This record gives sequence, structure tokens and C-alpha cells, in this order.
Amino acid sequence: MKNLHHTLGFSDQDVLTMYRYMLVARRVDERLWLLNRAGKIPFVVSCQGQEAAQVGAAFALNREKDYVAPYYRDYAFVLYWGMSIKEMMLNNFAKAEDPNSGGRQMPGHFGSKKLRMLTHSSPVTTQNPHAVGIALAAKLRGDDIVSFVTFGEGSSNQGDFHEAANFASVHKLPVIFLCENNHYAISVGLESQLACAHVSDRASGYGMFGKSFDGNDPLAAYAAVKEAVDRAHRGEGPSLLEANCYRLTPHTSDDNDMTYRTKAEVDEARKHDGVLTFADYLRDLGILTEEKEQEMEAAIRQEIDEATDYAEKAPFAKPESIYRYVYEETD
Amino acid sequence: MKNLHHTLGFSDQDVLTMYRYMLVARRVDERLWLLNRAGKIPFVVSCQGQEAAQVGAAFALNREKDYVAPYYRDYAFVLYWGMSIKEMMLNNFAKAEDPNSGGRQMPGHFGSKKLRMLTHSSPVTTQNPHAVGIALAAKLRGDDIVSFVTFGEGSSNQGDFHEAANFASVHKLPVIFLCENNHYAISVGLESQLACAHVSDRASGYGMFGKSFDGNDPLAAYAAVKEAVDRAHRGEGPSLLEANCYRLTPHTSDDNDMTYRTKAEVDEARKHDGVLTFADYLRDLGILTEEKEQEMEAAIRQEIDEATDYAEKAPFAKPESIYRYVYEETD
Amino acid sequence: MAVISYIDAINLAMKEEMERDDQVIIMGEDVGKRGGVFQATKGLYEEFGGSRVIDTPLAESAIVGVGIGAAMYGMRPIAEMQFSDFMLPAVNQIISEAAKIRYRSNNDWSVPLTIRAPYGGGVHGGLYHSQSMEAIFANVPGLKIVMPSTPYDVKGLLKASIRSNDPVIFYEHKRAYRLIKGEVPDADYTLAIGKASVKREGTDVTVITYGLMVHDALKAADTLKDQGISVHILDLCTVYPLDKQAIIEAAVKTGKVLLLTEDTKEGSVISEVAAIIAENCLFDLDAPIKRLAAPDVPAMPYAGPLEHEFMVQPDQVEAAIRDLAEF
Amino acid sequence: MAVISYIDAINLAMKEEMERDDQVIIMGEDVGKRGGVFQATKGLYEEFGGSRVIDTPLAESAIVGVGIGAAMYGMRPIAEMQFSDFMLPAVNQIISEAAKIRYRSNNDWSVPLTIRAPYGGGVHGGLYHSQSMEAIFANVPGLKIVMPSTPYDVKGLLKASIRSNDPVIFYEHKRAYRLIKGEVPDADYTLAIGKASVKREGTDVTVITYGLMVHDALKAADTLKDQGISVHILDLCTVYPLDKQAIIEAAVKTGKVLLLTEDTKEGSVISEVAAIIAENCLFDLDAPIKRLAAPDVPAMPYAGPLEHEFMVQPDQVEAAIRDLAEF
Ligand SMILES: Cc1ncc(C[n+]2csc(CCOP(=O)(O)OP(=O)(O)O)c2C)c(N)n1
Ligand SMILES: Cc1ncc(C[n+]2csc(CCOP(=O)(O)OP(=O)(O)O)c2C)c(N)n1
Ligand SMILES: [Mg+2]
Ligand SMILES: [Mg+2]
Repeated sequence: MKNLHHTLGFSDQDVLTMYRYMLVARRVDERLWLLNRAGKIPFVVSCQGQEAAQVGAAFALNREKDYVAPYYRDYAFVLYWGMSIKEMMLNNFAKAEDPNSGGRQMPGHFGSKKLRMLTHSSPVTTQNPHAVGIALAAKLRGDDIVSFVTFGEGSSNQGDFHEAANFASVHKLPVIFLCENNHYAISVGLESQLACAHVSDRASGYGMFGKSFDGNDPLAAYAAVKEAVDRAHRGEGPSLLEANCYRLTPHTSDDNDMTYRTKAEVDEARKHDGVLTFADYLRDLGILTEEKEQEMEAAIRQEIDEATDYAEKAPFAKPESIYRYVYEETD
Repeated sequence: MKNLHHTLGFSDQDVLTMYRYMLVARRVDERLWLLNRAGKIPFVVSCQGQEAAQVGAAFALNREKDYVAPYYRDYAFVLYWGMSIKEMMLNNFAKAEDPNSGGRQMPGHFGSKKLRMLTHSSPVTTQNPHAVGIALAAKLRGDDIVSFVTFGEGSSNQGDFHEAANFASVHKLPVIFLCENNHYAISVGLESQLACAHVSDRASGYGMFGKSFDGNDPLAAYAAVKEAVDRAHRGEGPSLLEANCYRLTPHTSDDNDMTYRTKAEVDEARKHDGVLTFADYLRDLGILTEEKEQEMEAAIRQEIDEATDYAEKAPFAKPESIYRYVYEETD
Repeated sequence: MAVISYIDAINLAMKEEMERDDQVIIMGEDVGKRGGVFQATKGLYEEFGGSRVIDTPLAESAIVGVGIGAAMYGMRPIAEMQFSDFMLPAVNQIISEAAKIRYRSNNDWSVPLTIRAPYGGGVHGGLYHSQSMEAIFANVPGLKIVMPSTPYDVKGLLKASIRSNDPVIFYEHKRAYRLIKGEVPDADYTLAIGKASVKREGTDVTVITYGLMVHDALKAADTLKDQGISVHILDLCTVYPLDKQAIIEAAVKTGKVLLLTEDTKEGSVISEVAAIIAENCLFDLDAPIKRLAAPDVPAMPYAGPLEHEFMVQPDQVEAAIRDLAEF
Repeated sequence: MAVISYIDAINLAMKEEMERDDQVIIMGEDVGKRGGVFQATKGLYEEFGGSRVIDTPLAESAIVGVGIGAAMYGMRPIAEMQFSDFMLPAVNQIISEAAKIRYRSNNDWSVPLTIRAPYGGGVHGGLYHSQSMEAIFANVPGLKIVMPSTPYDVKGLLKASIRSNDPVIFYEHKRAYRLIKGEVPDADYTLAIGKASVKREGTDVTVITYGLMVHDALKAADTLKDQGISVHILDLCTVYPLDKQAIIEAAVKTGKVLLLTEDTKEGSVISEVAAIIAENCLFDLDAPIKRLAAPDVPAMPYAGPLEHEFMVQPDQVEAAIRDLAEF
């Protein structure tokens, strides 16, 4: 196995960290399904199959100053960005302490001003113009930052995608549009969503940089996003990237994917699962030893256990709190 | 001057007819401005600078069966498609007999079921999905038709453009999207509207055929639209075409274009005015003789005079008619 | 007559209309193989194929806009919005286009389009899967908005909507889908759009409402009957344009009116009902009109206790009726 | 105090706020060199440059959506919609996003965005350049909708809107732009959003309205004064959320209420005003509430006689007040 990360400037420790975040996201996600099946949480939306792209992308950004607008599958991204496992669990149990919305929104609707992470909603693609607005404002203020936004390939067919991309290009704004193409929009496959080969083929229609990469490879994700980041800092405007992924779970816990795709198809995709293939890569290079792996899994499990326990016991927001924060409260 | 129309299958009479429709549209348009300046009609929207593209496109379509959704500048297109000068004037005077809306809509908002011409509204770009729906329905019914829709380059930035184009490609529908790029959206120039060189560059993002052509040349327009028509009939799906034009008048009679562009720029554009250059072409080939030209101008003037007179004297719809046709009237 | 669920009535109405008229097609997200995320279109893809039950790209403005075009060609499309909350990208097509095409073309063109959308809360849907979206469109002449409460009404009104030569927004309460069951005739029938329906005759207090809350009102009326309070219940069925005559009659009947909606209070459909009564029946009222609605906050939160606090609860309905009776 | 026009008050409010706070920017179609199609932003491009007075691509959802993003970054964008009719492509960004961002983030994020839009008829604008668009948004908690009638109110309320830390829809009557003139103080001032204003004290009949119709009411009141009828006029100023207390006080004051709007009647903002009165002042009324509004047809036609028929005419206002006085 050839070492691919050194040329990208990553140490062995770096790629272990990368893997760790992928694994944390995967294990959190798996736990959520268990909690759902046990009747403890009513709803799960998953990141499984997209962790590699998310972590690779996050590594290319600056956690100290960039603005991000992750979408509902971005568990791995958000964990790396600064949300703790405990906060993830509070979010999924919809408790008062959930930093994203205090239990007001469904799980996976992230947002944190402290983390410069825009608040996400359910109507898809509305975050795209927001990310453009962030970049516009930063440019006006002379702040040298990047504004990063993600969305699904189905969502790339919404008008808001087009309007946001066009606005960003006309004003040459430092925006990175990352489409996480997991080949399904609920039950509707790629061929019924778009007629071009890659979502990134749309870049040329906006006169912007476009690139598609292997969404199972965090290093490919890093390289692509890094290129877009560098372009943005050089004043070369926005980029449209596509991560080629596969959604390994049903759309959400409310979905039964066997009504529209086969187990064989999913099993085939599992073979390319980035969490597994990146682990293989690290094992082959002797970076991920069995010992390290066990230690990692154990630590993660313990953290998830504690977080789950904490979140389960944590109080809901008070019913009367629903009347608050409709408008600014000045007194 | 080389004969360019014979290879396209046009006789000399054909191209004279083509020119005639361009000229009629121009003269109607000029008259409207006079009527507006004389205080007889409150509002004018112009086709000047886009006649060549419109007539060329119309010649490539089948007036007996195709469906069309022309936008507010398509005077030349609509005249060729079957709207008479008298009807144009009734439309501009907003009289009861106006076949488009009986005076309910502003001028230039065309529509006629008899002519398979969709009813147009003011919010730009909403006609694009309609044209796609026509094509979808025709395909379901097995009707071998083409659905043709036009819009401005500014309008190509609306979400509805994107959603319509994508829908048409995914379903491989016989739709021809023709963007009449006149380089301005009211006061906003091309460079502030889009960052790609041509609107047709967006075609590849939809996996569809795209082509840009000289909007001052009716033969170029014909050739491009004909190619798209042929593709549509062969089941090869939609096309995105761009006519490179220039808006010779202010946006409408409410606009003062000298607040945002120079007379020099407009004068330069006038040199390429398709009505003049096509006349030159026909003159050089001896097809448009001075005699023919005078006869044509005289006939057109007379028809416009009569139409204006008729429309001016025609009655408005009755005030109490505004309560009608909110819903189907069954009794 | 068979007893079927609310969602089965929807499914059956579409199936029968598609069998009856091959110009009826369905367009929407996941309506095909998946049979819709709520299974409203279950079996229709199998029966009618992918060319009549069309999985569209994820783009609501196109679903409605393409539907309008197809309707102008002469088809009768049913456009499914996956949740009423997600109709908002299509508002321009609905209000500027569907609603105005007959009018602006002076009766030349028409849009026989039905837009179906699940609405309503109490399903752990959070802010964006719980909203009542009728008020946004309930000031748009050219549209009709149907919000049925029972399987019988669902089937008759959905068929009428599909056959209507004007655009209809057909709102289905997603919690009613499996919760509400009722008798539905086997024979083909339609019900008139624009007509309210008296769901219970009574003499002390009039309740005017629609959708799922009709059932809260019916339950409260049952309870209150034992306490000697007789409740008259008018189900609006169509919330735009309203059945003014029926509203006036129902208000006059008891002189005491409770208006119920799941929507946030200010600017809701029941505000118009109150206005109609205030204009027409002032001297027939024995008590001020009372409105019971959701609080004026942006939408229903997700966490259980917060969702509960947002929603009008059955005991509030009962108490409000009692207060009016005792007024 | 200088006497200036309605549109000059708008222009001046923006200019002063931009001078006061460099985070205020303007985004919209033709707002730059062209100074806006109505000239509302005249001179601002020259004074503040193209980076603060931004000509955007023709895409309303982006204008609002990008404005939201910029507002979340800490700027105070003013998004101009060229006509209120053309806000509809942006409805999703306005209702799903701007209105809900503070609430859904539990007060973490906020959207200090002002959306300006010219509305109203009587300008030969036809169906799509004449509409009143407030009812669509007047059921959306999280939004505020301001519709001023005088240059004084315009300037004070537009400044308050720009300084507000929540999204405000600011509707400007396009016919008022040059028609209405009034005194405006030279000093900086703001007026409170959410407060109605008594435009005339009177004792016989209360007229509640907003926007340009305030002037119709004032004119009618002048005429009727000579006939011995004293008219009380409440200008709502903010149509969502409504100033309930002021409405109740104004209704109780005379016991006879005329509600006026340029919008189509059913489901309009005055329906909510009627509902508030019906709920709160039943026993204080001496006559049924009366509403005068445009007919329930899709929009105002273009041809002169049709436009005239659509609009509420001053003599109708006068007659309605007289009828109430004589009731
Ligand atoms: C405007 C809108 N329409 C419909 C939905 C319902 N919906 C939620 S997720 C989804 C599919 C999204 O597909 P894609 O963009 O590919 O993202 P993925 O879930 O596959 O990551 C749909 C249709 C929605 N949330 N918003
Ligand atoms: C949705 C919408 N926004 C704004 C307007 C106002 N408006 C009318 S025409 C126009 C410019 C259109 O430019 P373009 O699409 O290039 O067409 P052109 O007029 O140049 O032919 C604008 C902004 C509108 N009609 N619809
Ligand atoms: Mg997807
Ligand atoms: Mg143009």
C-alpha cells in the first residue's frame, strides 16, 4: 500500500485522528439506530457512508475562523468541527441542553454561533444562499475566511442551489459548495434526479471551479476541498465539489429502503465503505494497530455510553419555554 | 455576398417573408412608442434588437402543432405565430377584444389557446416549467410535438429556470429553451447577472444540448432552433439555446436607459441591428429591391394605421366583467 | 359500506380516478416505487406504471409548474407535496400562476391541477413537518383549499378536486392518516367543494372548525352532552373560499361560537370566519366569539413536552365550550 | 421641519442609516446605478459605492437568502424586492428561514434583515404590479410587517426596521411614493414597530386601516365633518403582529367600526382586526363591523375602467362611514 497522506502534508497521527472522527460518527450513528429501535428516540437520520468525505472536507477548513453550513447528515463533519458526543446525544434526545436548538428542532439540524455553524432547517437547500451571504459579508468586511456548505444531490435540483451558485460566482465569493452525492434522495435514484454525470458538471454553467472525488476516501476529500479553499483565499471565487458516496442506511428511521433498492446493491456498496477501506489503508501502513483499534473502540464506546446516559436523563426544556425567542427579548 | 439561405432550404420568397415579419414587428414597436409619447397608451415593452432571433426561431417550428411560451419581448415571434397587427394593437390598448387577456394584463403578456400559445405572466421565468409540463403531457399522450419557451438572460438566474431545465432533461422531453440574451436585465448588465460566457454553457449541467448563436441573424437562429427541433423529434431531449442580441430600446417606456449605459454603446449596437443587416443581405443578393421595400413599408404602415385606429376606438371590457372567470362558470 | 382509514380513502380516490380517466397522473417525490413517504400512493405505480405515477426531481416549484403545464395541455395532474411545509418553494407557481391563469387569459386557459399536501402536528415532526399552511393561500382568489376531516369527506372531495377544472389545494392531516377511520360507500361519489358540513346538530354552542380538530370537537360534544350541553359542529371542509351561508346559519343557530384551528391564531382561517360572523350576525350573538388556536410562535417544536404545549388540547376545547355555554 | 414626499422619506431613512452604521447594505435588482426602478435608492450608489449598494442577479430567493446569510454574519442588509408581487419566489426563504432562525436556534442566531417592497394599485400596473401581498405573511410569527402611510411614519419606521434585530417586511405604497407629502423632522428619530397610530380623533365612527387608504379615510372624514359626522381614524402602521390594545380602544371609542383595505377581502389583514374586535368588544358595538375591500378576484386588471372597478373608491368609503353613523 502506497502512503498517500504524507504528500498531502499529514503525519501518521493526523490520519489516525481523521479515522477516529470517522469512527466516532459511525459508532454514534449506530447507537442512534439502537436507541430508536428500543423506542428511546423517535427519529434517526444517518451519516453512514458519508463520514470519509465529511471528515476529509473538515480537515481542509480552518476551525478557528471559517463559517460552515452542514446539512443533516453531517455528523462526522460536525463532530470534528467541535460538537461533542454528549451534545450529539442531547440533540438526538431533544433535551434542553442541546446546543443546536434546545430540543426545538429534529435531530441533525445543527447550528452553533460559537462554532460559526449556521442553523440548519428541514426544507432542503435553503442553506446555500445563506452560505453565500456569509461570504459576501466577510468579503465586504475584509475578513479572509471561507464559507462552506453541504447538501445532497437531490437538493442540487432546487432553485436555491442555482440562485446561490450563480450569486456566488458573479460576486466571486469564497464559498465552497460540497454536494454529498449518496445516489439517493429518499427512494429516488440519481438517474431520476439529474441527467448530467456529476453534480460538479454544473460548475461550468456558473463559471466556477468544479471537481468530483471519491467520497469514500477522506484524503481525496481533503485534497479537493483544500484546492477549493486555496482558490477562495486567492480570490478565485467559489467552487462546486461533489463527493461520490453511497447512503448505507435507509433515508431515516421512518424509511424502508427495501421497497426501492436491493440488499445486494447495498451489500456491494458496503465493500467500498470509507470507514472500512480507510481502516484497511491505515492497517496496511501499520498505522492502525490492533491494539490502537481496540483502545479506540473502547474509548469511543465509553464516551457514547456516558453521553447517552447523560442525555437520556437530562431534562426537556420547560413547556412554557415555547413562547420565548419569537422576537428579540430586550428586557 | 454569399447566399446563405438556399443551403438551409429557403427560397428567396421565404427569406423575404422572414424579413417582412421582422419589419412588421419593428414598425409596430416604433408605433407603440409614438402612441406612448402621445399619451395614448400608458406602457410599452419592446422587441427592438431581438426580431431576427425571434423570426428565425419561429420559422423552425411547426405552427400547426407545436406549443409555444413566448415572453414579453416576442412581438416578432408572436406575429409570425398568428397574432395579427390588429390584435397586437388591441392588446396594447388593452381593449375587450384583445385575444390575449381582454385587457386584463399589461401589453406583451401573450397567450392564445387557439394558437397553442401559453398565457404569459409578469413574474419572470415561471413559463419555463409550464413548457416542460406541456412536453411531458404530449410525451405521455404520444403526440410528436415540440414545446418552445423563451426568456431573458437575467431570468435564467431564477430557480425556475434550473428546475425546469433539470426536469426536462431527466425526462428527456422535447423542450427548446431559448434565452434571448439582450445583455441587460433592466439596468443590470450581463457581467452582474452571470459568470459564464454564454447562458447555453449551462446546458452541460443538465446533460442537454446547448448552443449560442448570433441573435441578429435570422438564418443562424433558424439553424440552431431547427437542430434542436430535430433532436427533440428524434427523442434526444431538450436543448438550451442562446441568441446573442442587444436591447436597442430602454427596458420599457418607464425606463431611462441613459442612467446606466451610454448612447455610444447603443449606437455601436445599432450597427449590428438584425433588421438592417438582414435587409442589406437581401439587397446585396437582389432579393429586396427598392420597389419591394417601398411597397412593403407602405403596406405595413397602412395596416398599422388601420389597426391603431380600430384598437383606439374599440371598447374596453365592461367594468363588471372583472368579477368573471375567477373559477369555471358552469351555468 | 366499508370502514376504511383516512389514508386509504385518499389512495382509493386516486386509484379510482386514474382508472376512470387516463388523463389523471401523479407527480411528486417518492410517489413511485416507494408509494409515497406516507404510502398515500401505494400500489399506484404498480398498477399504472412510471409514466402516470412520476417520481420527480426534488424541486417543488417544478412539480407544481410542470403540473400546471401538463394541466394546460389537458391532463389532470395530482401534484404531491411531501409535506405542506415544503410547498413554500412552489408558492410563486401556485399564487402567480395556477391561481391566475384562468383569470388572466380571460377564460381561455385553465389549470385542472390538484396539489395534495400532508399538514398538521402531533407526529413528532418538529418545526418543519407539523405546520398548517392554509392561511398563506387563503387570500388567493382562483384557488380552492380543501381540508377534509373524515374518510367519507376525503374520498368525495378528493375526487371532486381531481375533476375540478380549477386548481385545488388538498390538505391531508398526516396524523389523521391512520388514526381516523370511517364508513365510505363503495359506489362512486363526489362532494361539492365550497360547502361546509354540519357534523353534529346542537342548540347551546356552535363549534366551527376543520380537519383533525373536528374530531376533538366531536369528542368534547360527546362528553358535554352528559353534562347537558348541546353542541352544534360545523366542519368547514373547504377553508377557501369559505361557505359564508353555512357559517352564518351555524352561528345564528346557538348565538355562541367557538372557532378552532391547529394553526397559529393571528391571521388564521378562523379569523376570517370570525369576521364573517361579526359582519353578519352581531345581533344574534349571546357571547363574544371565542377562538382557540396554537400560540403565535413560529412553529411546533420537536421535543415531546414542547409539542404538547403548542397544540390545542382536547380538555381546552371542552373547557372553552363549557365556558361559552355558561356565559 | 421639511415637507418631503413618501419616497424621499424612504431614500433619506436609508441614507442616514447607511451613514450611521457601515453594516447597513442594500441588495436588489437595479438598486445601483439606476437608483431603483422607482428611484428609492437614488444617489446611494454614488455615495456608498457598489459594495454597499449591490445590484444582484435577477433572483429573489437569492436576494433574501443571501441577505439572511449576511445578516447572520452581523450586517444589516436591506433587501429590495422590485415589486411586492415578485416576493413570491422568495417566500420559502422568508417564512422557513428568516422568520424561524431565532426561534429554531433557541435565540443563538438572529436575522436583522429588512425586506422592502412596493405594493398597491392604481398605477396601471395590471395583475402583477398592483397586488397587496401582506396577507400571505400575516400568519407568520417571527416576522413583522410594517405598512406606513405618511412620510413621517415612513422615515421613523424604516429606521426602526433597519435597526431591528429581527426580520421586517417593509411595504411601501408605490402610488404614495410621489402622491403623498408630509412634514418630517430633520433630527434622527425612530418609531416603535408594532404600534398603531391614531391619525384623527373622533366620536361617531371608527375607521381602522393602513397604507394609502389612511388618506382616503382622512379625506372622507374631512367631508363628513361638515355633515356633522365625527370620524376616528386608527392607522395600523404594523399589520403583523397587530396592536390589539389600540384596535380594541379604537373600536370601543365609537362602537361603530369600518375596516378598510386595498387587498381582496377574504382572508385579508382586516379580517384579523374584525376577529379581535369580535372577541373583545362585542358588547361595545352599536353596529355590525363593516369591511370595505377589493373584490375576491385574482388581482387588479390593467385596463383603466377595470382597474377602477377593482379599487375601493373614496366615495364608497364616505358612504360606508355615513351608513354606519346613521345605523
Ligand atoms: C423542500 C423540501 N422538499 C422535500 C423535503 C423532504 N425530503 C427530506 S430529505 C429528502 C431527500 C434529500 O435527498 P438529497 O438531497 O439527495 O440528500 P440525502 O438525504 O440523500 O443526503 C426529501 C425529499 C424537504 N426536506 N425539503
Ligand atoms: C420575479 C420577477 N422579478 C422581477 C421582475 C421585474 N423585472 C421585469 S423585467 C426584468 C428584467 C428581465 O431581464 P431579462 O430576463 O434579461 O429579460 P429582458 O427584459 O432583458 O428581455 C425585471 C427585473 C419580474 N418581472 N419578475
Ligand atoms: Mg442523496
Ligand atoms: Mg435581458
